[in-house]
Amino acid sequence: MAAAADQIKQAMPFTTRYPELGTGPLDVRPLIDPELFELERERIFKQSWLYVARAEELAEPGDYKLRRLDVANTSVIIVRDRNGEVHAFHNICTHRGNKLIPDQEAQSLGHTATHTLTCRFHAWTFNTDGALRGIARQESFADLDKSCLGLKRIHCAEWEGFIFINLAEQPRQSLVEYLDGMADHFAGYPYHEATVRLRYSTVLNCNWKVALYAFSEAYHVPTIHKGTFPSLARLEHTEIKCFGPHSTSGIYVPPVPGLEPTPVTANLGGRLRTSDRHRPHLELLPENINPDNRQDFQFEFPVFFPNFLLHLGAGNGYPGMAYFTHQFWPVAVDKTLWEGTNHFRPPETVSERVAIAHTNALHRNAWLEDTSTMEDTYQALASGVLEEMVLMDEELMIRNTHKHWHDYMGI
Amino acid sequence: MAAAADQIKQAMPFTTRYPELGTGPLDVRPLIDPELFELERERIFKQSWLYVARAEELAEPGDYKLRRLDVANTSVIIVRDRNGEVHAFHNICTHRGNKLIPDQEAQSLGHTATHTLTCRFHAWTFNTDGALRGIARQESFADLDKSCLGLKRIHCAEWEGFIFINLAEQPRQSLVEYLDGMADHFAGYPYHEATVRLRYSTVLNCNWKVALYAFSEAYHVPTIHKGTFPSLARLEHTEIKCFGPHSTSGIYVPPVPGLEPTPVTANLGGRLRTSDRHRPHLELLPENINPDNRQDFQFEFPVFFPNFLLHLGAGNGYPGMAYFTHQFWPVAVDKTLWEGTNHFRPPETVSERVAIAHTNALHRNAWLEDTSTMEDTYQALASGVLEEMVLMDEELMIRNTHKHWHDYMGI
Amino acid sequence: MALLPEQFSQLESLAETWALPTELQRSERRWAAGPDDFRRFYDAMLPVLDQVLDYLDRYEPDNVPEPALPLYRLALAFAEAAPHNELYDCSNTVPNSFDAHRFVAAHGEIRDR
Amino acid sequence: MALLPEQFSQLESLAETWALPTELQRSERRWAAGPDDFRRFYDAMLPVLDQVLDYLDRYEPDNVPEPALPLYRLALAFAEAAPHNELYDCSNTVPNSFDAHRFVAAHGEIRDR
Repeated sequence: MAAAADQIKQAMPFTTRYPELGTGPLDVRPLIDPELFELERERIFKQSWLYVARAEELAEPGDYKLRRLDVANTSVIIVRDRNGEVHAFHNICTHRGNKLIPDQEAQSLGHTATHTLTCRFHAWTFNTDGALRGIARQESFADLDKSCLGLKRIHCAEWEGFIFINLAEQPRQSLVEYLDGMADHFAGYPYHEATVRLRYSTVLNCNWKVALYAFSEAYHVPTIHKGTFPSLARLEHTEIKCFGPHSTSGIYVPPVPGLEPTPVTANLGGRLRTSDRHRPHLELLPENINPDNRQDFQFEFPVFFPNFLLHLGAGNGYPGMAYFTHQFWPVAVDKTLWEGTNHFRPPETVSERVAIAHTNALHRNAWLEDTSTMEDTYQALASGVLEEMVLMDEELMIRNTHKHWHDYMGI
Repeated sequence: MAAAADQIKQAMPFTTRYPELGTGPLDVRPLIDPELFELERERIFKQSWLYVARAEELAEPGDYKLRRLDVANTSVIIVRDRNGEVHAFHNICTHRGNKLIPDQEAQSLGHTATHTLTCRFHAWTFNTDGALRGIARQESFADLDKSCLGLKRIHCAEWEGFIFINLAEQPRQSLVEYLDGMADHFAGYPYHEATVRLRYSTVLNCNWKVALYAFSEAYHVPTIHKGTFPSLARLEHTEIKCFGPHSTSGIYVPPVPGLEPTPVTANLGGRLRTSDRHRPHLELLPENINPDNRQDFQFEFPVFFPNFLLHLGAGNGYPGMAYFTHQFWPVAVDKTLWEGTNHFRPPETVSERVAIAHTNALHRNAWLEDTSTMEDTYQALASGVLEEMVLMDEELMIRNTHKHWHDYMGI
Repeated sequence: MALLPEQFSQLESLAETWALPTELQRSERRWAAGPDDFRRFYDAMLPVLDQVLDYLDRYEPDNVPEPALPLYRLALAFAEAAPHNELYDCSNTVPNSFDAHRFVAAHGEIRDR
Repeated sequence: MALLPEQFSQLESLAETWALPTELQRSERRWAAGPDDFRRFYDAMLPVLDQVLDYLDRYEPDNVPEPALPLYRLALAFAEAAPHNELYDCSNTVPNSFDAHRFVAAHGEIRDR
């Protein structure tokens, strides 16, 4: 027995550090069961803190963001009021329930110069702090307590410029409590300087956790990305840590002797690597990220439960890229809106702009490689043939998410 | 307390006239609950009188109309037999249950010169009075009592040329009893002369009551219709009365000084307003409609429970239009077939025909404005965020429908 | 060959694209129109609208003869297009409206003749 | 009339088909390209890439003047096209990948100027 335990410890050094997560296979049912999907709406997405906006997207008073949340059958307005405070409200007029702002796009930005939001149906008007301001023909309503008819507020909090909401009546934890050790681990990087956001999205015909799990390990990288990033044939996925339902890790890529960058990437990537603004800024990384200050650091690679990934490279991984994010928004048991965003500091020259387009295109292409497996995986799992899936040591973040998924679900 | 009551009375003169309807907010659940939707099939749509055809659509013996009724999982044949009597039958062959007539369209007209209807499956033939007339290879059936195998009859009655059906085994009331005060209120107008029907329909992704309620008040008009009818910025919605589950009201539009009709509308609308056939015929209105004979009368604006609106303008509202109707046919809790029809007297000249096309187009465009909120409203309500909705005085017809909906549902 | 009677020859190029036989086809033309299309149509038709209708009024509405059909259809198209000039700022949609393509006209594919 | 500054006249025919104003349009051009398209583009651009970028660097990225826009857009198109030469064997798709048409770029229809 002791010998077997030793063998597991040797094979799974990260996994054995978290004995509560076990070493066995994971059950597949949570990825395919429609009834569990209905429960997830209530028990996960209406209970967790969800990232919905960057503070710079709402830079000025009157700026707002509309975020559709199909998983909660609602859409949310995140708005900066005239005093600079950020609020979140259900996008629903308290008169007869029309959407205050039409939300054809999954997310969109807007601005109200008057600091009011007016319903298209009967012209009820609300202040950006949610108060009901004006009712057309108010005299024809009886007994109307305007103070009870403000927009329906949603809990909202900001951490490092990342704005999160929580749909619970009363969240069990504050945002910082919820973020656990992640709050410190990722704190202090100047995220707000990376204001150029290049976002791609698609609706994947798969469960949201199939997509999340595919983006939660680097085991696939040498196989899947040999087209776009042949340099990643050997990488190191290490420093894996769990903080409650969240987890994080580091990706390093030791240089491959003799493998030179291709000419255009050498030229354009080189321009970013030598610009003071876009060059690697390892010195800006929070202290527990790349703790040994390795030059071959690629990016920090976390999972924020339930559906947010924040990859921090500080310009050292993909040329010029400060960080990139993923989100996985459930639409149905077999439908997921994926959104991937590359965040750059703004270019100061045209050539930097062109170089950013190049890094962005390479990374977008890598995402086309990542997403190529997900619908296949889902279809195969949905067959029910496989009841369990086995994980290797570096797939630990999946193990952690899966465990806490069960805790949230109470099953 | 007395002061509060006085205040409500002043704010809500119509609402306080019907104290049994209350003045409080309405519960939202009936508009979004799938289980209640299943009950509605039985308790509302299989118990109420439903408008299905105009008598002129079945002008001649042998004329029939097919009306799909998804809410009752059936379709109905309304047919005029060789003696001129109108019958309604389930569109189902009594042999093996095939649809007697295919019903791809939600409604369609047909004619049988032989006064028989023959099933496409095995050629069983029925008379237009429902009797089973002929069975192919009858000798191969044993023990067949043809008199028991007539078409399955549905109760059917006519009022002012409007043909209604009732799916109940035994309707609780005759059609005229059911129509209550509406039967008199709308009686006597020559509806049968308006034989040009221009009908639009669409399937709205919303509950049928969301659509019905949006068309049951004029509070939205200044906001929603400012594009197509800027003249409606100020209108009077008055004379609101309830007759059992039904209700009615009048719409008046005092002229706005200085606001002239646009050139083409002045030209084409003017042609209808000065033609003897199409001009305003206020003198033809039933006596309790536009009782003060006001020249700024627009149209009478009723709700016939559960799903029929009959707007009577007599050529005085929209140029040349005798009346227009709406129906809201439930398909699923979140799907509704809406049908809007403009009814004109036939043009005698080409220019009248062109002018009718113009009035019709403007009104169709206004419907595009009306329907723009409904899917948004449904999505927002379906979130469950809003449990109640508040109503102003002139939204009283919604209040009345909602109250009687509860009575029919027994909840 | 000219589509329209000689006295309306200035409308000939409009008739080529707008004088369509069904409401659905005319609507599709309208949904595809740009601001200049609407302006050109309106500016050409409005001054002669009375003459066009007077000309057509020599026929019964259910019995317009073949040679007069393009003019008749042009007038019907104009009856629907004019609100885009007079109310919608020459946009091809009604502002803040439902998707017009989703409205089905029961009579939409019946030929006007 | 020439699209590009005179010293880049050898790129003129490339500019005619690649110098498109939005990422989406440039992507559609890329998805429609054949191996020879990629080769011709790459072989012509690579030797002058530094000159092109030096030329463009006299302007601010948000303020490239009208006459320099085709060259700017050509450079942006090249930034996205080059990986097809350097990594994908001049195929117009990424090997073993998801359908690129299904990825929606939030900025895809914004004009680069």
